[in-house]
Amino acid sequence: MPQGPGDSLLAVYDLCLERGGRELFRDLAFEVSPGQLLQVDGPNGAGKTSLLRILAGLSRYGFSGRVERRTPLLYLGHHPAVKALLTPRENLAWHVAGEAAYNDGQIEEALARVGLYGYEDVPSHALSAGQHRRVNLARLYLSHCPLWLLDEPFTAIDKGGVAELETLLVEHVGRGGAVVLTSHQVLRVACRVQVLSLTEGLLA
Amino acid sequence: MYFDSLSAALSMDGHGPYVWSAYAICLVVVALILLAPRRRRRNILRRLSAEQKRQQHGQIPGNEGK
Amino acid sequence: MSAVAQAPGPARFCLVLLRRQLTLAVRRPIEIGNPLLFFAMVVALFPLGLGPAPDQLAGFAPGILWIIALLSNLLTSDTVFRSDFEDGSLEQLLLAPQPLFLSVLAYIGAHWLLTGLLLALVSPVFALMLNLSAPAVGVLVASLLLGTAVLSLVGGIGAALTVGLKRGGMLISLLILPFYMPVLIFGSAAVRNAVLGIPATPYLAIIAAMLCLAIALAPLAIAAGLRISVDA
Amino acid sequence: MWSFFHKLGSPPWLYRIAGTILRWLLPVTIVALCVGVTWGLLYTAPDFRQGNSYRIIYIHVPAAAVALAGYYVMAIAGAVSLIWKMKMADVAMKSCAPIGAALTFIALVTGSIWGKPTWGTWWVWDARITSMLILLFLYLGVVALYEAYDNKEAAGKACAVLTLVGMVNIPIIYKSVDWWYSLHQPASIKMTGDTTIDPSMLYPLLLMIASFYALFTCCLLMNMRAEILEREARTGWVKKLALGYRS
Repeated sequence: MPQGPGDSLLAVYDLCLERGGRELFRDLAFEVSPGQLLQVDGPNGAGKTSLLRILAGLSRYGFSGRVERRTPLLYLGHHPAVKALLTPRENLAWHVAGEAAYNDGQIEEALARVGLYGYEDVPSHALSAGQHRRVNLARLYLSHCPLWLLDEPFTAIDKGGVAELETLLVEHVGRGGAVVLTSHQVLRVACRVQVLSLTEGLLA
Repeated sequence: MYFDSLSAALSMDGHGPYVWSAYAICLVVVALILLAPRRRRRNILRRLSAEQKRQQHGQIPGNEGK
Repeated sequence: MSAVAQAPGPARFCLVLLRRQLTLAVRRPIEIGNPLLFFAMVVALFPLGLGPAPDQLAGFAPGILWIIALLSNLLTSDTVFRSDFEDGSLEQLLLAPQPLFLSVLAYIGAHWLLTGLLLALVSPVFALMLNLSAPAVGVLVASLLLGTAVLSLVGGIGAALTVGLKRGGMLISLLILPFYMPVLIFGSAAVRNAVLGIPATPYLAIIAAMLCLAIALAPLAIAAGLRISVDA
Repeated sequence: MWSFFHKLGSPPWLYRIAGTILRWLLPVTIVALCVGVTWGLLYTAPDFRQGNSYRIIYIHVPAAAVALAGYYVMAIAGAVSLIWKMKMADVAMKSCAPIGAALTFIALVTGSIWGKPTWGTWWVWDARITSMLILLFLYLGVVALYEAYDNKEAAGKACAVLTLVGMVNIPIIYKSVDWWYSLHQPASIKMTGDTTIDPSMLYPLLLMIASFYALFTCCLLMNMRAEILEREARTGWVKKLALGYRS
């Protein structure tokens, strides 16, 4: 897909973050363009989650620098945002992120793709933590947002699920979307993965 | 001076206890709000200067730059 | 990319949220019942504390009923955003493309439907238990309907500001009780006027005016409070 | 003009200028307070109705007036910190709350003590007193909310929102309590009559009001200096300052 430097989905300028008198990162500057898969890496406490929250717009102070968001984005945080009293179907249909109204067919298909076929109408409190994560990941199959910000998406997901998720990421990037994710795992995907190390900067 | 004597000023025709206690309470509170920030500022400075001295004498490598 | 699906408009999104909140509440009915039970039990406390003399109780009834309504509202305000904060839904709500100050109205609306409206509907029973004169009952219901909506909106501000705190329960009372006082004053005054046979509409009109002001301003404060709490 | 605002946002500059102001304002305030108190206590004639107990007016009225004004200072600082994200406005807002609470407390306690010889009771549920009590709760609420947050930056923002909500509500609270009071009982006790105050009483009162405003300013600046130091403890200029500090 042809792309100029102007049509990036997200641009970050001079980002510095300090927490509790300690500098986590400084002068971070990068752009996320369509077709890019960016993995944020760094040891625990390096500020990966903080960075993602800043990118998403949930953190609005405590840092200096500028973030330009040029497109709707989908952010998946540590918490699955799944209500135990609602069924997976209701959780997706009435989701508070308010992206779009999905019909039953779309929701069933998405749930089937995350391996929750047959669980659509079971109350979520009967599901395991990993299944809650999967309900949350089903949003990725439904979403039309070009930019995904995923915070530790592989947590509590089994091997098969990880492989499927990796395929999905490649598909999304191939469609001209972009993904920023934090993970300690090495991604086994069939496309180029850029690594942003918070301690060492942008690596190839 | 309106009052003839010190005792007259103290008693104020029976209203003395009220008036003087009101002023005393006011004095205490005003003193508190004036002295508290002063003490706080001094404590911070003392703590910071002690921290710096410890760092200088302790010679902890890599800590000077912080 | 495929055709981008349109995000639902603010009004539709509010309805979705309202439906979601109400479904959540209905699936845990005890949460709906608790404020009502609280109301009933505290009503029973007052005759025990003040003595069972009917005239005396009737004199205090407007104030008693209003104070209990206020307290039960206060106790439930803390929970408006808490579970959503804990499971991460609140983050997603903040990122939603719809304006946050409209979305929070759905939360407040659900809270009012589940506490204020129900309290107002059951209040005649308790009014009769406290010997409130019959003509005043209608005014009581009307004043509770309007007043508890103000309470829910103001309580929402307190809830939004304290939702990120581990121990918000006690703090929220300290924060919002001062703002509850005008509602209490006019609400009980309306009922008292009705007992005395004086027209109560001026007071009801004032509460309605406060409701208008609260609907206009409280959502902004709630939205700001939520953004701060999620950020902290 | 803009450079002034820019400077106002700079912690070292503000710290220094506050120190300079305090160096002369604090002695002036204390002298003015002493003069005013002595004047009011010893050199004015007693009120012909209330006798000597009226002398409490010289601390009661200034404290009440400044306590109310302090809330507006706090609200304005809160608005500035929310809108322009000015950190020093946040510092100012945070520093206002304890002073305002203390002054409100003084006004309430002295009023209560004044009430005993005048009305024969320590407390009446009069409109003014009740709304002052609520003002105290509002101040304490801000202090409590600030302390409850671990993240002080978030605490400042949350308090600013709360203060602004309070700002909208103060007139409502005041009016409601006023009407509520007039509903209950005839206004047998009036604190502010139309009685023209004698100049011999007015001048010390004006002096005391001015001194209390100065006192508020002094306390505010001192609190702000301490707060600035605490927040900027990691920066170079504070370290240099601390190095020069002899304990």
